[in-house]
Amino acid sequence: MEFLRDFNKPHTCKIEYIINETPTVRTFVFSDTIMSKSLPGQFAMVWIPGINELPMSIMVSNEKNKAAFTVRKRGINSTALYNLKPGQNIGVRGPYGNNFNIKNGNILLVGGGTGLVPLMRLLKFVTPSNNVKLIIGASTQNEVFFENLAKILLKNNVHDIIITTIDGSYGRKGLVTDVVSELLNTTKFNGIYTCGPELMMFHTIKLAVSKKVFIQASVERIMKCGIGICGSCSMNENLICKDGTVFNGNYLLENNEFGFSYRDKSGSIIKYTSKV
Amino acid sequence: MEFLRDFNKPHTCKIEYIINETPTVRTFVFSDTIMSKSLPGQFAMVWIPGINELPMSIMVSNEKNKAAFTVRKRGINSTALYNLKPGQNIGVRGPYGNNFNIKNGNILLVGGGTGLVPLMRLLKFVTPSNNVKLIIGASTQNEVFFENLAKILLKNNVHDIIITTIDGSYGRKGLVTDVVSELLNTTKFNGIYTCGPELMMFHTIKLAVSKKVFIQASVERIMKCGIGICGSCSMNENLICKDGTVFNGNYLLENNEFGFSYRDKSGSIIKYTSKV
Amino acid sequence: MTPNLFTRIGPISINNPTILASGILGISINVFNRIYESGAGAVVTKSISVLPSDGYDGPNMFSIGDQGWLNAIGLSNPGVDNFSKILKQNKKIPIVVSLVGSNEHDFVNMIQKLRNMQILAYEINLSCPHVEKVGLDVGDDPDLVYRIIKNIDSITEVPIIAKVGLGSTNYLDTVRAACDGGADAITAINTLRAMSIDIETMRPILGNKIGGLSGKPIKTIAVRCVYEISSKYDIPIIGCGGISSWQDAIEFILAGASAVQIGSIINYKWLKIFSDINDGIIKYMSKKKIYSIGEMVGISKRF
Amino acid sequence: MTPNLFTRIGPISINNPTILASGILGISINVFNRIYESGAGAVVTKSISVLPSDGYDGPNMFSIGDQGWLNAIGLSNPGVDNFSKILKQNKKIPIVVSLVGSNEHDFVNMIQKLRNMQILAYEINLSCPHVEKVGLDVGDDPDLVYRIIKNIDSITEVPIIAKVGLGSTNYLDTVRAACDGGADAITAINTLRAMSIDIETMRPILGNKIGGLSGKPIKTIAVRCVYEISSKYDIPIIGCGGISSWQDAIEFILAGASAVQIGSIINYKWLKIFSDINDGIIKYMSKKKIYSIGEMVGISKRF
Ligand SMILES: Cc1cc2nc3c(=O)[nH]c(=O)nc-3n(C[C@H](O)[C@H](O)[C@H](O)COP(=O)(O)OP(=O)(O)OC[C@H]3O[C@@H](n4cnc5c(N)ncnc54)[C@H](O)[C@@H]3O)c2cc1C
Ligand SMILES: Cc1cc2nc3c(=O)[nH]c(=O)nc-3n(C[C@H](O)[C@H](O)[C@H](O)COP(=O)(O)OP(=O)(O)OC[C@H]3O[C@@H](n4cnc5c(N)ncnc54)[C@H](O)[C@@H]3O)c2cc1C
Ligand SMILES: Cc1cc2nc3c(=O)[nH]c(=O)nc-3n(C[C@H](O)[C@H](O)[C@H](O)COP(=O)(O)O)c2cc1C
Ligand SMILES: Cc1cc2nc3c(=O)[nH]c(=O)nc-3n(C[C@H](O)[C@H](O)[C@H](O)COP(=O)(O)O)c2cc1C
Ligand code: FES
Ligand code: FES
Repeated sequence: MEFLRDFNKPHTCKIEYIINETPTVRTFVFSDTIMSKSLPGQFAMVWIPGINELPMSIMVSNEKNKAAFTVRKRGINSTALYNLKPGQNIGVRGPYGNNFNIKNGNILLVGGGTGLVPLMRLLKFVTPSNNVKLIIGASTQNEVFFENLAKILLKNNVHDIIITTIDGSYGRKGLVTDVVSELLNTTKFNGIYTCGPELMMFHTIKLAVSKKVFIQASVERIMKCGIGICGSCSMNENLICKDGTVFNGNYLLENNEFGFSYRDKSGSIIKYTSKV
Repeated sequence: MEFLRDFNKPHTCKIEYIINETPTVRTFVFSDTIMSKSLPGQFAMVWIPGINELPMSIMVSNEKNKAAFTVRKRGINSTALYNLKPGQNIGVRGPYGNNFNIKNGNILLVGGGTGLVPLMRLLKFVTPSNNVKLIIGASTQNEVFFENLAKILLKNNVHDIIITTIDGSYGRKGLVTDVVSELLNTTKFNGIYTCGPELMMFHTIKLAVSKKVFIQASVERIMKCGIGICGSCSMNENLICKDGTVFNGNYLLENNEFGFSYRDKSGSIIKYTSKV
Repeated sequence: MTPNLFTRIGPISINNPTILASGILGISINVFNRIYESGAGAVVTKSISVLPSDGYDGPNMFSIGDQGWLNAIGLSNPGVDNFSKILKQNKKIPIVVSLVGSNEHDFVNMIQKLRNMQILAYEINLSCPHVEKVGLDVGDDPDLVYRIIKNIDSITEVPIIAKVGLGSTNYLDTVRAACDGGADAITAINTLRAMSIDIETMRPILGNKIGGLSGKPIKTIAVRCVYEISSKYDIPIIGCGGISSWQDAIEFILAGASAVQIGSIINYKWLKIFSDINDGIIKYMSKKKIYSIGEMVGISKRF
Repeated sequence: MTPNLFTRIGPISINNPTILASGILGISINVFNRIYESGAGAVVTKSISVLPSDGYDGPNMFSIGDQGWLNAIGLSNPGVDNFSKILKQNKKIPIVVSLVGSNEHDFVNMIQKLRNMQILAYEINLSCPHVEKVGLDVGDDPDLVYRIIKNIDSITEVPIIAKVGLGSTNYLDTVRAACDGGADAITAINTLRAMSIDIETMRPILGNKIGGLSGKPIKTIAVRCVYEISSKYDIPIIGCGGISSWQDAIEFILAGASAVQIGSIINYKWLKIFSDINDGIIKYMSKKKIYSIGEMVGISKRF
């Protein structure tokens, strides 16, 4: 009777097994037909019983009817999730949000950190005729993950996986945007898809839009309800959970909050401090 | 969107026209696809705005998608309904209850007063192969109604309509049960259907059961909810609104309330005073 | 060990935790018997008053959709004298007699007339939300509640259940007054005051205009009340309000209820609901390796 | 003559009777603008407090089915200082600012900071059912309500709306205290205290365990409150609670509301709900030959 389930109520699932991706990132696999069918860019609200509920992009699993979450430990909530053991319960509701619109031909994926999660699901949806370039950005070698998974998911595609690390310990030294900039000069892309730190996305979008290349980004904001009610995810006139999370790059560039400020849990506007 | 209607909430309908059946009985016709399709024996809860709600057998209309109620004025509630004018509103919910099981072959219908209403609907469901005898009982000539309607409804059937009046002013003088008793000696019936005053039904059933003839009666009790919740319609272990209103005669004879007592609006048991 | 549905509500023991709620089908001894045979652990009668009452004009009950109902029956009942005749016939059914009245004398009067009958418990209706001077009008006055329960307690050995609802005072004060007066258990909750207007005729639909909301819509409110009462007081609770499945029954038990009452859902699921709920509870207990209802009561408060 | 949606709520005039309820999407001026352009007659902000608040841990909101919702956001808001910066940008939107606090000083303090801004009215939240010392904890104390409204009234010309809900005293006393203090209108009702327990983990689901029930399940209770208030007091009312269609909006107006607030249904019907309701009301008015909202207000009380 899974089809009768209320998408908006936490549905309890057992964690079946856990993959250690890096010293701070783990993937938690569970069985759930509905989540397993979610589209790239969609997210779930994940209840960590006794702790909190967090929005999480829905990660692919290579097993049928299974899905996963890939979590970096940051604050107490994500750390509590990170520390769960196989057999423990989480609650999931969703999937929520819209999804990437995958173009034919040459596509470029630009991901940083757990922003790679929706891109891995996107790889599940590419067709053999897609020529795929994927840039994985990380701070240092042992924070790089999903490289092997991406190879497997792309085994039927002409593809290129480029790693960048800020300290140069693995792949190219530098930022993903350096690579984006170069590739835009050499390749004509039919679509670019990015998810990761907002300033990384902001910069990537500016590069793509200046070349008039179609680009979409999946945006993160604090999400308390995930269903277009509480307003915590507002960015100008948009509710990220309902209008997004995926937006076209040129739309985002017209927005005077994207890349400049976000709202904290109280809804107060906080300016990004780093320079773009 | 009529099919999405909540059967259990009063649905407002306008009275379209009114037929005067006798000086104390009127038929109120209204448009309602759902009610027009109800089965013989089924009833509706009829809201008379500002007054009360009463159970009423659903009367046939000769127009498509229409139904009717035939009301005798008795207490203030039925009198308020009786006094409604065309264009005024009533609320209807239902149809409720089970229905008569119409046998093939020779059938006999025995009705008294507004108890004829479900029998008129039954006539709409007889097949041309049914040979139908209908006994209409009334106290006096100008309380006889539905005779012409019955003729029209039975135009494709071999049939016989017998009227009895207690004062002999029209048809045969006497009680319907006198006729039933005679007919049972001369005709082999495949089914007998009765609705009317309880003691009339009780007597008719006893006659039929003694001859081992299949007989069904539609039973009336005070009904406050019509949906098997309030208990006001209980008769021994049965809830008339939910288990009935139609019961087999031999089942009713085993019941030590049917024919002997009923419950008033407070639920107190009242014995029938007339002799059976 | 196999799971067992037996449950104890203070001094009251029943074979399974599903109880027919008051006012539902509850005046005929033969109907009670049928419900008992369908699997109910016990049945509660319609609330009985000193004198017979015809109740309100209709509409008395209708659906508001989504398995929610409004009713204003108006506590129609045959009165204690007529009802005692009905009750005398009881041999074997665990019947809880619901009583409604305006003051201690009404209740004492009725209980004296019900002496020596086969009665599992009295349920004192402090919570009908739409009849004046009884029900919630009493429940909203904790001093009166205390006096009523105390007086009843002094004249009968039969266990006393106080049925509370949400009125115009803090219902937790009513619970305390009932506990202090000597109540053995609490039933929570009754229907909630509500109304519907027909936009075609522009009139309130219920004959009494205002009535009580029951069924699914009130479930989360009822669970909250059971949880609050069981968090605050040490008295057994019977959960009631919008229970429509075994999952709902478990939710009430985890919130702190030792048994549950089943009302409006009977319209949809008819009498099979009792065995359906009991079967579901047994399967859940097996899966969770829980062997008695008692073990489950109030577990959610641990978290 | 053609029907007109304009409505007057005491001193407050709006172009149509559909208002965004407090706490729904309500912190961004651009979102307010979008909702206004979608057809809302006015918008109410999230309840603002003296200091910023992060609110409760999640789960903060989820569905209980049948278009019912539980939420315990915990009144997260950026605080009056941050909010006044947001509000300063308002040029044209009819914004009602919802305020929440524990005593008269909190409210006076906030209102002083909001001087000279484009504000249609203040809505004083006396009814959030799950945060301590504010909301219902205030609403349940009619004397405090009187003092708060009186103090606000003495320092501002902006109309005051008191938002009431069902707590642990008689909410009609809270309404009276608000009227006596000088409130210009009443919003009724807020969410109702409720909870859900997950039977798999045996835990309450909301981070705060107890939260507020909103959406369809509370509609008949809210209609009842509007009807009761308008039967008892001569003060304009804004109806709120479970409105999901134009039929529902009409039902509230017939019960006595001069306008309605729209909350949880936005999840299902998104921002189109405002124009849907307005279109439906116009058609209904044409059919019934009613030309102004005012004519319809409270008609059901005639019967
Ligand atoms: C649509 C959506 C999808 C998401 N998908 C994932 C996912 O797949 N995997 C995942 O691990 N997280 C994901 N997140 C982020 C996640 O929801 C939490 O915000 C994050 O796990 C931190 O939560 P916390 O409560 O533990 O940290 P907090 O207590 O909120 O913060 C702790 C520290 O972490 C920093 N921090 C918080 N969030 C972020 C962030 N998004 N990026 C960088 N620093 C941050 C804070 O600034 C703070 O310094 C997603 C968020 C959204 C809105
Ligand atoms: C399933 C069902 C179907 C019904 N169908 C019809 C119908 O099609 N047409 C119709 O007119 N009525 C029908 N009735 C009866 C109807 O519901 C009312 O009971 C009746 O109209 C009297 O209502 P009242 O409130 O006006 O009278 P009350 O105030 O209840 O009684 C006034 C007087 O009428 C007498 N009386 C009440 N009910 C009956 C009765 N059923 N038979 C004889 N005397 C009675 C009372 O004893 C009293 O003397 C039906 C009842 C049921 C249960
Ligand atoms: C038609 C009807 C009649 C009721 N009569 C009574 C009553 O007489 N006494 C009482 O204590 N509760 C009465 N109730 C309340 C129920 O016992 C129960 O508390 C309420 O309906 C909530 O349960 P539910 O949601 O399962 O129906 C009545 C409820 C309904 C629907
Ligand atoms: C997520 C959420 C947050 C809310 N926050 C507030 C609030 O801050 N202040 C307030 O007065 N009411 C708040 N409410 C109550 C709503 O304004 C409204 O009174 C209630 O939800 C009933 O309306 P509805 O059934 O249409 O949702 C909130 C409701 C929800 C669902
Ligand atoms: S997270 Fe609540 S509106 Fe988007
Ligand atoms: S009329 Fe209510 S149970 Fe039959």
